Amino acid sequence: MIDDFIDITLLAFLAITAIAIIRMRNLFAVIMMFGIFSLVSAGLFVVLDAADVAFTEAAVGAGISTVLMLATLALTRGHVEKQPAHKPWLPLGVVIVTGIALVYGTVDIPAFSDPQAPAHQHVAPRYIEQGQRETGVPNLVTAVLASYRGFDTLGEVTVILTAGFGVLLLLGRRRLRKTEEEDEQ
Amino acid sequence: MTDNLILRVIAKLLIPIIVLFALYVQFHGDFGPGGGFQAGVIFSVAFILYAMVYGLETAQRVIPESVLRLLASLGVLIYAGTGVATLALGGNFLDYNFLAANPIAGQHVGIIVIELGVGITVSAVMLLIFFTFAGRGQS
Amino acid sequence: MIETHLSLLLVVIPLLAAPVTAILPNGRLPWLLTLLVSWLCFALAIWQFMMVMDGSVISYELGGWAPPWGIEYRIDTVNAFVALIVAGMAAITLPYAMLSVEKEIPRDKLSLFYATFLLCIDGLLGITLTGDIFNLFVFLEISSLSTYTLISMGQKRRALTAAYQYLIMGTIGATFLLIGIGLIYAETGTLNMMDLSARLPAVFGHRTVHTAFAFIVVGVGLKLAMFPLHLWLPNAYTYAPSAVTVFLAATATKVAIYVMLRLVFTVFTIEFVYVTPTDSMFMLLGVLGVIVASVYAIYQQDAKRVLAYSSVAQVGYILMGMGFASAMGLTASVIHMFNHALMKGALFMAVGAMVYRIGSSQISQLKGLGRQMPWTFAALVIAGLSLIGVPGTAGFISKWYLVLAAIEQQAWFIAIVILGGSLMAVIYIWKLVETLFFQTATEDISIKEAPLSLLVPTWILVIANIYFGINTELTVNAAEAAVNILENVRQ
Amino acid sequence: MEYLHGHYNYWIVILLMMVGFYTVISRGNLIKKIAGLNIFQTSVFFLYISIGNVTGGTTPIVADGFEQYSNPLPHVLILTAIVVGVATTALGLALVVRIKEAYGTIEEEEIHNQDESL
Repeated sequence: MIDDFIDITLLAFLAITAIAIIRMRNLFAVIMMFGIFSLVSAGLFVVLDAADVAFTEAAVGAGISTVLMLATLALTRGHVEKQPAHKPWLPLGVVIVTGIALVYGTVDIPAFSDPQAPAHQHVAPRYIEQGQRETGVPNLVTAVLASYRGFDTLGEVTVILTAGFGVLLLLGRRRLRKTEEEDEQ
Repeated sequence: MTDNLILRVIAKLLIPIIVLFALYVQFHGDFGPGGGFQAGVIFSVAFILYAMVYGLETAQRVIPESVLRLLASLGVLIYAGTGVATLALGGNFLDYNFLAANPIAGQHVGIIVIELGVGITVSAVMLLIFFTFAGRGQS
Repeated sequence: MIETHLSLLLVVIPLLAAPVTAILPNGRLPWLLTLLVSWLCFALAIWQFMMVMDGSVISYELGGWAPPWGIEYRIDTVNAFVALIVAGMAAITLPYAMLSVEKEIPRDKLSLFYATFLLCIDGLLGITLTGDIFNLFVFLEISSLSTYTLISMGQKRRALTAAYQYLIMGTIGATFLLIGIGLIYAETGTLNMMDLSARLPAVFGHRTVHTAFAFIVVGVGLKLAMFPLHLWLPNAYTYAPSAVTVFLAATATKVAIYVMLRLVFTVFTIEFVYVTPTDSMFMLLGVLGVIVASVYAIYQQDAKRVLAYSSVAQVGYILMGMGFASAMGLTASVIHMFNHALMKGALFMAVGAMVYRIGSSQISQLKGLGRQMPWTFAALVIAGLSLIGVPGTAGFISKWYLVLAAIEQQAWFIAIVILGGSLMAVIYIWKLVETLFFQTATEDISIKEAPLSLLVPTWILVIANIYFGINTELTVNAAEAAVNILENVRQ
Repeated sequence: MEYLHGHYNYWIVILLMMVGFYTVISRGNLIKKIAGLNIFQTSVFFLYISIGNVTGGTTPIVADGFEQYSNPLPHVLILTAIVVGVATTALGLALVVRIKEAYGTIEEEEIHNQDESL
């Protein structure tokens, strides 16, 4: 029961933060609210028993993403968002339709935290029952991440590398070129 | 670079602790929450703090961009190389069981090595991205 | 040993080569390595295709874990054929890329550029070969992120906004796909595609599955530029560097179409298509896509943009083939995937060669250029005829099967739309030809024919357009084998 | 009541998703779009973690004294998705910086106007 209570409270916080982000025009405040959103998210992940995810969300969402957004804000010097010229009815329509589709889709989804749900019956039991014996790792998330689905993680690291290359290509400094030209001469 | 003495002293105190924590998260990920990715982020945060307090130039003298590029590539090569090693030892790609005489020991070696690869790439790329963004503002 | 790990090597070799390329010195070396890797991949893809041509299936357990616990690579005729298209187009684009890229990309960015290019190839191959739906998402993101970067490398500043727009739309698409994957996981507890196709029929009645399907279709639809989700494509193709446009136009949407085919027909199976209005929806969007995009193509002022809108129209044809939900229709779709790669590759290469010489693809600047670059011009004309669907070219074969599928179901209206689309293609191709050949240049400057390293790849594709228009054995057999697998995947 | 208890979590998460999604497609400021995209994605992560939650379960780290664990698979998938998300964010923000340098603004409408006037 206490879990549910914390769960609802945190979700309410998140909803308030998210709506505040839409309404605010000061970008610095938006980014700060975004950092808070990530931090509260991390808290909610802990409540939902996902410690590893919470850890990562806190480090990435509240940490790296927020820092990068602040850096971008500093570089673009655009501190206040402009008022949109017209009411965005089309986006509102799209969002309402998408939301209704999702609610429709969750009407007969297996109940929240039901141990009998199909998600917990088919593939996952092996990880939980055999994971430690087969990989020697007690943290089952690490076991699945690094071993059972290790190839996904290789892909994930490659995604990070791709982003690194992309940022370097876009923002890499010209100075590098000069030194290279000097080397050649 | 900031002249604030308090900031500089505290940063000096904090950075080793952050690095230590990163190493703990890196190698304790088997038993508690954490792993290469989180460790990589924390490790890069230590250097970002260093760059913020002591200036970008100083930080880049400690780790030049070319070294970071090398490390970023190295991490992925370590990860994929582990897979190639298991191929060479007669297993499927990333089948760590073949890395040592008994499967559990093999899994252990495999997981530690690939987590190390993840940690290296993630910390190097995060630092690269931060340095690139910060460097853009200075020129 | 190579044979057992063949499919895996196809993905791992570019993956290993990319970080190595990134640390090579700038110059021709990164290009050379990328070229060698792409040729190696092409050879492996041919080998792989021959292994599964007889209908057999390669299953490879990554990490040695049996599916559904581990990730599985599962190769049958369908994805071996798509992998062949991707690797083949990469192998043909790279010789073309050398000079074209040197002209358009600053020298100090070459090694990172080619590393990103390799990651893009790798992502596309990874999507194609995997049998695990979440692994598909991961490789989709590798290809997407590298694609955004490659597009943003275009010379005009609009390349940046095009890349940003694509990044936002592409990420929304990927997130929709993620929602869909999450919902079917909640219903079945598995992520392996074969396992899903075995377990999903039991829950076909659930609303969650219907919603999941809708989200997957919209998510993948964004990636394949399904009308009206195509808004990112014209800008992206117009402002990307020429070599990037060639590669993306020939492969990226094809891979997304493959994903759609695979998820709709293998994971959800054709029975699901029959009980839902999926086929009518594909048909409607296909018809609208062909008509609207062709009209847009006629009114464009930029040659690359004309071809980009034409790509949206061609995706429409492929969707129409899927909309028939018949063996003939699907065969037409698969054939057109291959043929469209050939013709769009050749067309974008020809336009890229002109950009190489005059630095612009604005139609107003191309006046009379056809006389000065006769070989490039001839390539454009032949590939254009193929796009229209003139007999003797590959494009005719696609249209022929599509019309056959329409006649089979007595869908006369659809047949008319197909012919009407071809007529509109005549108009926009003629517009290019007329400007290039019959208008005289405003300024009297002599422009040389494109260099050989641009012409040879272009002409290889042009000849392939003619060859596959006359000898249809490979394409039709492969497509029919692929359709067999897509239709009766559950034994 | 039973039913509500089994689904309220999903519905609030859907609300969050839609708030994020709306921010992405309705706002013209390029930085705010990226923030919205992050909220959208983070909310999708909640969907997964909610699917993985089990009553009476605990964090999936094997230890003495615990019998019931939450499903580790969604956690793994979301770890990967978070990483993909931050990679996209970094690339998107780098594009924003370049767009600002090229156009002098990060408002979609003003960029559009500049392109039209060419």
